[in-house]
Amino acid sequence: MQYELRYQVIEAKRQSYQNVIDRFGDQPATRYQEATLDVEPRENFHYRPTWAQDRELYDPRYSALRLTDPYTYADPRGFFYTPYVTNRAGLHDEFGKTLSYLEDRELLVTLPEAWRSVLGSVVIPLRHYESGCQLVSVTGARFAHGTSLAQCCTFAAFDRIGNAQMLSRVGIAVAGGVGDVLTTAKQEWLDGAHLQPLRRLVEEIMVADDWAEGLLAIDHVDSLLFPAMYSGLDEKALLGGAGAYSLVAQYLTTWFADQRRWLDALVAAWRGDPEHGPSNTEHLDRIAATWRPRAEEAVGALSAVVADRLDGVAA
Amino acid sequence: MTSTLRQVGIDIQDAEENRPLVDAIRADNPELTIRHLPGLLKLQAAGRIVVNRETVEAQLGREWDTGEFQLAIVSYAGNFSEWDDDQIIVSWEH
Amino acid sequence: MTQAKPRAKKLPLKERYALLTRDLDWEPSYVEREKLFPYTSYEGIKIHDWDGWQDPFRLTVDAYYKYQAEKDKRLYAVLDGFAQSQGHLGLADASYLNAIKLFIQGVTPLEYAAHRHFAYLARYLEGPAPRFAALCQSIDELRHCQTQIHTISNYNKYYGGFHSWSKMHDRVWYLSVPKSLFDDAMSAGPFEFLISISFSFEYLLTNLLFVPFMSGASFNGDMPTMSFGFSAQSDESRHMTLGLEAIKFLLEQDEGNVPIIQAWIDKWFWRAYRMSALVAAMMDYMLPKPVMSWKEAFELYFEDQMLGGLFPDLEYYGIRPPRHVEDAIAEKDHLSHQVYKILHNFSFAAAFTTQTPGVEHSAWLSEQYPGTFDELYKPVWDKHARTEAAGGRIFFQGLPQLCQVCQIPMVFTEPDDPTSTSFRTSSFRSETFHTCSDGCKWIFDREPEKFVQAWLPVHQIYQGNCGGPSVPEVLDWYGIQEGDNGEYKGSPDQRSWAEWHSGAPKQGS
Amino acid sequence: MAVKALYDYEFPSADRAENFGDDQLVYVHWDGNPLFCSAACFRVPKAMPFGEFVAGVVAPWAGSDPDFDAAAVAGWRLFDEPLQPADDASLADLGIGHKALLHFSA
Repeated sequence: MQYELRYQVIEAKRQSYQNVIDRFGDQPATRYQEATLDVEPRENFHYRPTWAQDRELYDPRYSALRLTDPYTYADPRGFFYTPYVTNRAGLHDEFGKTLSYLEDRELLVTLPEAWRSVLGSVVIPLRHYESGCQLVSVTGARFAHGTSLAQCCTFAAFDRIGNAQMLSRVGIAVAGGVGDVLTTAKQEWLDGAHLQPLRRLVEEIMVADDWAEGLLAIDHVDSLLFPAMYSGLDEKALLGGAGAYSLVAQYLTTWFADQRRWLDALVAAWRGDPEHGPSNTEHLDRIAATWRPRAEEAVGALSAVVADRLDGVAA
Repeated sequence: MTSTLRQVGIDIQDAEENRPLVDAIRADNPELTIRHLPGLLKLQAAGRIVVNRETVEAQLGREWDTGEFQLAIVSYAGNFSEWDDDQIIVSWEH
Repeated sequence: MTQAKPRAKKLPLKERYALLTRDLDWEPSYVEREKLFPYTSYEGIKIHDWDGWQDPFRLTVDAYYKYQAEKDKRLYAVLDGFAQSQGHLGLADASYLNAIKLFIQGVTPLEYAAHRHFAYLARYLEGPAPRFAALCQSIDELRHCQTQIHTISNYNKYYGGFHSWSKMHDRVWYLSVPKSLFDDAMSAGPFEFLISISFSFEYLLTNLLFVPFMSGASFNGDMPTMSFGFSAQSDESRHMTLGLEAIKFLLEQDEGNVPIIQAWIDKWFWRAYRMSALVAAMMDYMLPKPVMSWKEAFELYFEDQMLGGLFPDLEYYGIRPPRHVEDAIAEKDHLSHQVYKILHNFSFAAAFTTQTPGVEHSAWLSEQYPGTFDELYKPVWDKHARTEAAGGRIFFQGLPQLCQVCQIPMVFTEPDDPTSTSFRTSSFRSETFHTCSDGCKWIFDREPEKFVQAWLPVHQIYQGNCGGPSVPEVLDWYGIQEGDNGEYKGSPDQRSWAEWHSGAPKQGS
Repeated sequence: MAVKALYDYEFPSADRAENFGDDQLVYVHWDGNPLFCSAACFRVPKAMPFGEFVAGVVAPWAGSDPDFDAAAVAGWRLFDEPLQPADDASLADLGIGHKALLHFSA
């Protein structure tokens, strides 16, 4: 039987698209590879952009950070569209269930006063920060050179609006189903002294000319902000009667761990590039020197407020 | 030509799971014409087509979110003049 | 699905949506607004209130993920099942795949271009609501590009012509038609891009281009293409809505926008219509089992729905139907025949094959085009058939003259005389530029500084930029492999198909 | 009207005459023959005599129509103007410049 079945299977003439075969030989390719490699146009652009002088429609010169071959970089998560939305559908579904649970039992409405205050004036306003991060990431979705990089930026941009919506939904839940907390949180974002270093910083990053510099500047903020505001408050929340906050904050922590995976790999690829590695390293160091102190200042201002409000609440 | 006479249309993928939806649209839009193309049902009516959540739920026998309409629709002609929790309306506006 | 237990307080969809999207925005005070949004003034469009933008779909991120994951689950189940059951053997005929070759070479890269440039809108439009709509479209377009790659991946394993679609889009002559259209749109400012792609392409023409084509896929046994097509179209409904909302919003914002928008509609209708000529050829000549003629699709999807439905609606804003639309209507009896003639003349230099329509196919074309086919086009096909019966095959032994704007070989005839080729010329900086029609000439004369840059494949070959002076060198540079090109009859695809369907005994042999 | 751009939007033509050196592009259209989808485009020396152009460039192309008869070629036009070419006159002498369009019938 088996022999006959094999006989009827038609032999493939090639296992994958030619560009994939050229790279890896004629063997079965992954869907990630076929969906990613060499998809971005490379040459023979017809007209010059009216909005950028001395640039082509796709051009490595939109950033100082370069890869000799952008397809030596691969998203370690293997995300193309389908696994990305499938993964995030799961994350947001879980978040939605958690939030419903907390809402049904009014566990966010009844948070201790100090925690309500932390959420209203520090955490919920970060939805605007996320929204700013979305603008920064989506710049990479347009201007990154190579599909392997650009699609990571696209997913990150969509993630940030997702984060902003998660925070907004927490804000609505804290207010018992209405928008009041979001209104006051926005006022804090605009006027609260503790949030101004962060807002100034994100506004300045939003106008960065180099998409990769913007992305990395945001990452300097993220890598301080996420530990400080989400995972870092976990123990205090659990001990301080704010388990509900811990339950929702875990989704942002999960997201941030995921974000690290592709971004750390990309930074490593930039540093290790055979041709551009040394110049990339120089730029990366300059970016860190420029933005890291600003990030520390901005996140420090928030941490100080959190510590102040929660002082004495948790052990 | 007056706005109420111009045809609007909704194209829906011809699949088993979309039948209750099509039945609901037919029930709420008596003037509806349906044309079969391979893989596709072309719904047309003069002026407007309305999709009511309650009618769809009655046909489906389960709760139905108007957002789920996006899983069925292939295309349309007209304007989504309403899309809320209870109703979707396709019409021309002027 | 809605909550089983209604809550005491639940924000209405509209309000909740506003809080979750446009309320995220804030007025910057540490940087200048012009620095944050540097591209929204140079086109002359005036926006007084970005909050005037309406969001009909009100799709939040969690709902987006949920629905899209569900759609893709269904789609990839079809793809996997089709591959496992060797479903390609159930196609109407292997020649059908020529349409799909043209699709992956010509259309899939456009999905990708749209993906990248909607990201530009998602960054640079000033209103948070249109930015979010553009972001959704950007990621949707990535989906379309990738689902097409995956759908067609299975065919690529068994048939020629699919293998180098990305490189070909950058290089091959007929693919400069779609590529130059998107390059034109992307190199314009954000508002022109919005009108060109979201309105003129997505709203005006996408139905005409895709819906009959997907029905054709269904009719010819190509379930995967039908599935990705219809699945993508469900996203397209959102994109059409973006296009329609964009145009209404821009028209409502300022009287001064109306003439600018009108000129863009005039330009982009013609530009997109010209590109759609490739689809016309596909529908009438490349489907072994045709489902609907170009003419019928044009009447149903364009004349009835757009000219009859949409444009009376836009008249309210002072918008009239696109300039040169009468020429498009006059061409509906000719377009597919003329364009397929190009493909048939030049398939020796293409990554697909062509064939002269057979008796049954000709009869169908006569029926669909009673006024024109027998008189004007059938005699030429008969001449090809006679040559082929004698063992020959007529190709065009040279390179064609191309239109400077649409880049299609200059095949089109005068709107009032289908026996006379339409030649238009313009002079700019003492150089002559040729266009195929009043529509393309009007577009050239409006922006000559742009169109003189066109990377015209024929001229590039003659400048020595395409691998070498001889046909084999150019084909090699294109990435065309032995047997991808030329005549279908006797091609590797046709021979494999015949062998696979020869009914050789399988058991006990 | 000019292209609207954020800077002075001026680029050289991709196919300007200087890119072709002593050669130029010439288009040839066989009037009333629907077998060929369009006019053909050739790169030829400006100094090429017209007779050589017809015999060595146009005829091999037109010959892919089995009914082509080189002796029957007539009715030359340069754009819309009638042209009476002498076989030994060069393309340049005849005023056939870069990207000129020639018609003939046969």
